[in-house]
Amino acid sequence: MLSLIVFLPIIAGLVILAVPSSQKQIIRIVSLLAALAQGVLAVLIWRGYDPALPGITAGPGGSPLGSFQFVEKVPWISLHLGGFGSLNIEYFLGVDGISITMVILTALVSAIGVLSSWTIQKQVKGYFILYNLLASAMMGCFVALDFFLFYVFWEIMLLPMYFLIGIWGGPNREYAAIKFFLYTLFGSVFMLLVMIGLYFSVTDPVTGQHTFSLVAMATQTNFNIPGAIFAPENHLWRQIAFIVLFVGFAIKVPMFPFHTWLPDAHVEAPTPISVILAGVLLKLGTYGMIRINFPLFPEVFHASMYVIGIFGAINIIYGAFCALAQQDLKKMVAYSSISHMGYVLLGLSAGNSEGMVGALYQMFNHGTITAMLFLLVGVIYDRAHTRQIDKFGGLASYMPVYAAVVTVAWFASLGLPGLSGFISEALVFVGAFSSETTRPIAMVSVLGIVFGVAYLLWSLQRMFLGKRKADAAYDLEIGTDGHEHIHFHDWKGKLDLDGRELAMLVPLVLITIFLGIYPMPVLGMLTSSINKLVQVLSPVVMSQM
Amino acid sequence: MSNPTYTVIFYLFAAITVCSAAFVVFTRNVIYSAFSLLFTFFGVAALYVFLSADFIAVTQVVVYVGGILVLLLFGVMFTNSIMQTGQKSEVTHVVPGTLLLAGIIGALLYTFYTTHGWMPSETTMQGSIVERIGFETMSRYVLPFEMVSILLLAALIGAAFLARFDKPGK
Amino acid sequence: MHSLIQLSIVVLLLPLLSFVILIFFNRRLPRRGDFIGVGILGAAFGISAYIFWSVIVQTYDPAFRVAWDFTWIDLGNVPGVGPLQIRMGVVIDNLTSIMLAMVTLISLLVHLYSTGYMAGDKNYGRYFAFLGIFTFSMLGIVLSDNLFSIYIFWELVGLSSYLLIGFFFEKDSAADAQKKAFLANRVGDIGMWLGILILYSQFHTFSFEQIYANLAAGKFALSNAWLTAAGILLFMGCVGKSAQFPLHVWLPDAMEGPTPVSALIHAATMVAAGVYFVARIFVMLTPDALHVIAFIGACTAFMAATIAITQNDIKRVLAYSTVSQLGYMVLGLGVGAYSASLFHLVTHAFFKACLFLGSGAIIHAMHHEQDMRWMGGLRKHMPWTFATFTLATLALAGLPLTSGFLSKDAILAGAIGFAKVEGGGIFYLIPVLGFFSAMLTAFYMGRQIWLVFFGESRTHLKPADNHHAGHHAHDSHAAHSDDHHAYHGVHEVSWNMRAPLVILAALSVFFVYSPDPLDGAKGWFMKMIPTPATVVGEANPQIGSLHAVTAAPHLAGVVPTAEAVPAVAEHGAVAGEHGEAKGGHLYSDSRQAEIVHAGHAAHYTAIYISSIMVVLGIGLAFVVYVFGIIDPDKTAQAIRPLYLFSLNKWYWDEIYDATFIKGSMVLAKMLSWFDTNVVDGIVNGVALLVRKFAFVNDSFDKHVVDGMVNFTAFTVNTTGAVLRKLQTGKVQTYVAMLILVLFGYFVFYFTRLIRGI
Amino acid sequence: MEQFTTIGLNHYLTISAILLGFGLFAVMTRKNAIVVLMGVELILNAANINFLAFSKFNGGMEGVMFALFVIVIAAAEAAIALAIVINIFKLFKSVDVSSIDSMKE
Repeated sequence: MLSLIVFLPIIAGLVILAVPSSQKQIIRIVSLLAALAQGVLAVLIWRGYDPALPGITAGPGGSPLGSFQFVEKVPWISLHLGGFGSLNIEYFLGVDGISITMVILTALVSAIGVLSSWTIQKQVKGYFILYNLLASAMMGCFVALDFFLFYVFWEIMLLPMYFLIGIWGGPNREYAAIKFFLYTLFGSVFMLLVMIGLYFSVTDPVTGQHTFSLVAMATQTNFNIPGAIFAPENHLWRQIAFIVLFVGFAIKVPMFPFHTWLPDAHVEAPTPISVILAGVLLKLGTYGMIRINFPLFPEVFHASMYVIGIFGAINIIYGAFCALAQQDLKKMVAYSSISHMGYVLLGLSAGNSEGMVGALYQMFNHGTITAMLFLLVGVIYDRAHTRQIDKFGGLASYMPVYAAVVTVAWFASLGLPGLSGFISEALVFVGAFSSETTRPIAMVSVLGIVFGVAYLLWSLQRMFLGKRKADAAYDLEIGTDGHEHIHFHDWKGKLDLDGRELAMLVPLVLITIFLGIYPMPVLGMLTSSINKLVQVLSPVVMSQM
Repeated sequence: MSNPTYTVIFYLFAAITVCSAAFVVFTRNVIYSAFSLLFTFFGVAALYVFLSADFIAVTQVVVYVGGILVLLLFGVMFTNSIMQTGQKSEVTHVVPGTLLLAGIIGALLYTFYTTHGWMPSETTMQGSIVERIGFETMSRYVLPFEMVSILLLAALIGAAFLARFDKPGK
Repeated sequence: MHSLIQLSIVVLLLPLLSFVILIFFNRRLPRRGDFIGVGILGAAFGISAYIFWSVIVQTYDPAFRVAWDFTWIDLGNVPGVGPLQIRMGVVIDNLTSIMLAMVTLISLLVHLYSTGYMAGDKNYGRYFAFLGIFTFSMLGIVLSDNLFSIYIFWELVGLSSYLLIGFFFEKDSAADAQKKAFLANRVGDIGMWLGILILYSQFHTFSFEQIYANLAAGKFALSNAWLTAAGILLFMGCVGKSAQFPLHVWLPDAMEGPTPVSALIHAATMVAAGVYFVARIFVMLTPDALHVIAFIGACTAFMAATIAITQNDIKRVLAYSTVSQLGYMVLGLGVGAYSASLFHLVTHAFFKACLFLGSGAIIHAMHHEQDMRWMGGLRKHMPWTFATFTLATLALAGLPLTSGFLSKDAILAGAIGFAKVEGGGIFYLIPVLGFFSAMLTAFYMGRQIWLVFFGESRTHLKPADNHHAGHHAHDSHAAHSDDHHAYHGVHEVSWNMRAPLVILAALSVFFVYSPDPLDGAKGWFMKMIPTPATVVGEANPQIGSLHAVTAAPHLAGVVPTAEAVPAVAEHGAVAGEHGEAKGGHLYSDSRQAEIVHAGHAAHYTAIYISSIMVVLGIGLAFVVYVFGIIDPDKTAQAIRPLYLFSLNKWYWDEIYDATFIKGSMVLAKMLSWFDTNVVDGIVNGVALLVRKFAFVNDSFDKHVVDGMVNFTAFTVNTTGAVLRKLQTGKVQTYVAMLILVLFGYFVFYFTRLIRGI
Repeated sequence: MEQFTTIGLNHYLTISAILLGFGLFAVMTRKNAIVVLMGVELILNAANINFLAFSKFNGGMEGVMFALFVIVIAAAEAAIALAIVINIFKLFKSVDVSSIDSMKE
């Protein structure tokens, strides 16, 4: 099941390989069908998922069964390295509450990304092959439970992303692509070292051999090799490993001083890639922290909660301020992503159930909401060929449906109750405030809510309210019926949202509203896993609550 | 093999082979060379019979005399106007060639006759070997046989292609 | 589930239904679906009236309370806490049922009124949809039984306010105003949110009941300062929503919205939600927090009143008067006059809605002229409007026989009592400011009545250029042109706009609330809404009785008759005894008991002073505007700095613009610069360093490593030049060489053979 | 004397050596490409004699089979070589191998 959902896009990519590159429509439809099939599989997995099983660590007897679900575990690479012992890498997939939400999100955003890619005209074949490779790698990252396998997917993801930005991007695309690639690669190289160190420090309780299994690593008693580099008594090295891993994931989040690749990448990337980037890729950073960083080094996590929280707060407020200053709409949305991912960090740093549930829910919601934001930016960019906020004005009169969807998306982004973003932000704050460690940070971070309102409403006003500006990117015409219309240069399509754009946006809007009113479908899957995770981190958390 | 008749016939054919080969090499006339090569091939075929390889001898006659020699003659005719009397072919490096010829032959003969390691097997081959050739061809040497046949086919096609007069596109 | 709960849920969801129908289908419905909005609100009001009747009139139980909740978010078995759920629910008690009736009634009247006022607008259907979602959110606040859902509806009210203020979004001023309103509300909301978080972090619940029970049981683990902070922070939500100083700046600008919206949202309901919320959390406010609240209320009341006297826009005057009256309510809560404050909330809602709707009628009739300087003489042309407007004005000014007199007087009495009990000089500032504001209120309302309804029409005096340049922003309808200089168009408005005025004016008369025109405490309202006992009394927080509700059963045993139950209301020995008997059943907290008692004692003092003040104010208005003894323009010149100070609203907008807004923008620009140049600069710098190193490496490569390679190539080349001579291209030469080598091998072989190796 | 009357291995080898020598001489000294080819055929025949001789006196079949293959390959070689020669003639109007040195440098 999981293998199918992971490799389905790659199969679609192979099919596309066989289609002649002139058959653009067939290529698109094959991709769409694969994405829809992936969605159906995600729904099946969701229906078959038992929210009572916690995941995170191994079930009874050290086996992943009974804790993880849809487990697939077969030996993959087995090398005998003489004096170094043997290298056992497993093909090990499985989901728990943390990953299942991300699996659903990935399937959803991938499908919407395919729809959004319909407007790509340049080298369609190559584009969709890379796109499908990317979709597979992302899905693989979320379901891999073997560290090595995770790392493989993690690295595979970089390559198509590099080309998708570097070939189909905007004017400054090479710079952005290189920056993205080097930055992320920098993070992952150190991850590789830590990964190998972990391998030699951990044994699988079932086989007694060294293992890359994240499930085995999540239980501290499995660190039972005396004198190993990450053995429990080796505090210094464990701290270094934590920091290195954290930085690797923080680059992906992106966390404050490592965030500068994001605005560049977003501004240059084509719309569907921005959607994927913001909707799924950023989540991998925080997912990695939850899945790998924290449970593997709980005592270091405890010691650094305060620092993580501070970085989260910096992200929230700094991102909001930077967004306030932007003239480019897409850049503003990119910085708002930074700000919103700060909430995730803040929630994680709280270390209690409310905060962590909020953080994970925020990951899901940020995926849907930001996807919506970038799609909306793409809609106006397609028409006007500019994203300068000042080049618009009064659009609400001329494009009412677009304006309505934008309003929903913008308000969802600023955390209006009744829309999903609110619940996650609220839970994050509830958690962060309930933990004494992060309470002062939470009090400061609340300011982010105000500045979030400021930049979003200001941009909404400048683009949609008032009247057309003199130097706007469109012309005003008086129609035969006496009403005013606007006209974009060389835009032949429908002025307001067309059917394809609605097909992308309406599901997201509905999800945002539904999960804002009744969040339990997602939260219900999370809670038992998060409570288990908090328990895993608990010797420390309990003492301070 | 001390049968005198046998010995005499052997020497006869050996002489024919060697002499005609010498004539091939030393005559200046290409046509003469070609015709004396005919005798060389026959002589060699006769020697094959002495070596109990009657099938090979027949093949030698059929392929060399019937095929290769005819080809060579065609070559001569294509490249020289046959009516010209002075179909002399020039020579070069005669002195070093002669020296080397003498050296090589001398050296080989010296080797043959000073080597004491030639230990003829107890069971020399007797009688006809056609049946055995057939057996070996279809069993142990079936792969080389097939490959050689493919090679031959390819070579013939290639040769026909190369030697074509009016190449398309030229 | 109690049947009233079911009904209240129906009431809550009906306006939402109206919103959903109208937002999607308004263009397909006849009349853009306005009848759906009005009809649904009518139904909602009908049910609310039934609830009101059965709770207030029929049973008459001060301790009435039914609640129902459900699990909204289930966080499972949380380590360290145990099973944790976030529950949502509704509660109905006396206050709720009164508020329900009030909100739905005013909303219904505004819906009805809007069918006339907004007729012909191009987004007519959307307007009713927005009214629907506003009503839904407001009812949500009223019915909530926990802080979290109040916060949710609080924000939704902010949203609907945002949508309605910016209804004419094509005007930049409207777009600015809506943003400002939402932002100011959000600032208040984050305070409220922090307050909620403080409480949640201690008790892991949002429910009022459980929080108060825990507080009363002394389970609050943090210091008392935290509790005070929680109270003040929660109050910040009220500061934002009820436009209290220093976040009042958004409310006058919110008058950019359609006038019925101003009546509904920015006078009667939404702004009152802040006061309602403070009333809900009243029992957990510490004395320190209450002091802060009282002072902020007094400041707001005074400041807004001083601004109102110089404003020329008819709606702005009313807006500042709203701010001022909200200040009264907050002041009332701060001083502990809980019942009076809520009483004022209800009376104010009716008469202020009446005033706004009246001004809407005037604006409608005057073809969207809002500047009072160019009105005048409307009395003859609009008699119904004149009558109702005047009645509501009298109520606002607080003249006897009106509802406003009853409630305002009760607040001021409480303020005097509070000052006495606290005993400090500074605390007398609160009643003083209150009385002074009362006088100012009477003055500016007198001025407004005179300018609008009396005298001769001044329409023709309006300077044309000034009109276009300066007052364009005040026109509600951009579509309407501004050149209605002629007087002839003014006429009385149609029935659907007149009926609400009459109903609201009728609700501004004293006998609706109290049989005694001088004492509201004798009326049903203040009896039904007694001041609840605090749960955080400083004397003995551990034994404080929980709540008015829990206290009520004790009372029922003590005092058998229903009329006597709200003993507080009896300004006499009974209340005094209860108050002085510390640790008694009703107010275990001595301070609270004393204040209630002193407030009753000060009742007549308050009546005298406030009556004098009102008469003074109206007299002054007469002196200035009717008799012309003092020329307002000359006076304004004489005290020009003060006049400008008032006219420019104490320069709050300018101050905020210069500090917070500019500051934020500058900070944003700085951080953005920092981001692109410093943070990204470091990244690019690292990349540059790596490249520089690569260049150094490259030159090493070029000269040393590559040099060796080139040397090799040179050698090979030279050798090759020599050896090339051997390449003749002649096949036979090669064969000769080949054979030579072969021969050489033989020679070598033979040598070895000969030497016997 | 017995050396001459009893035909042994060395007799065949001697003939083979002489043929090889003549073949090499022809390849080396003659300018006509056809004669060069004839020399090559002589060399191949010399090799074949060797194969068969050793096969005869060793009793195995390997030499016989190899001789057979050599003949086949010689046929192929002759065909190709003649085709090349004819092409050369068409190109240079000559079959003089010493004058065809355009591959020099």
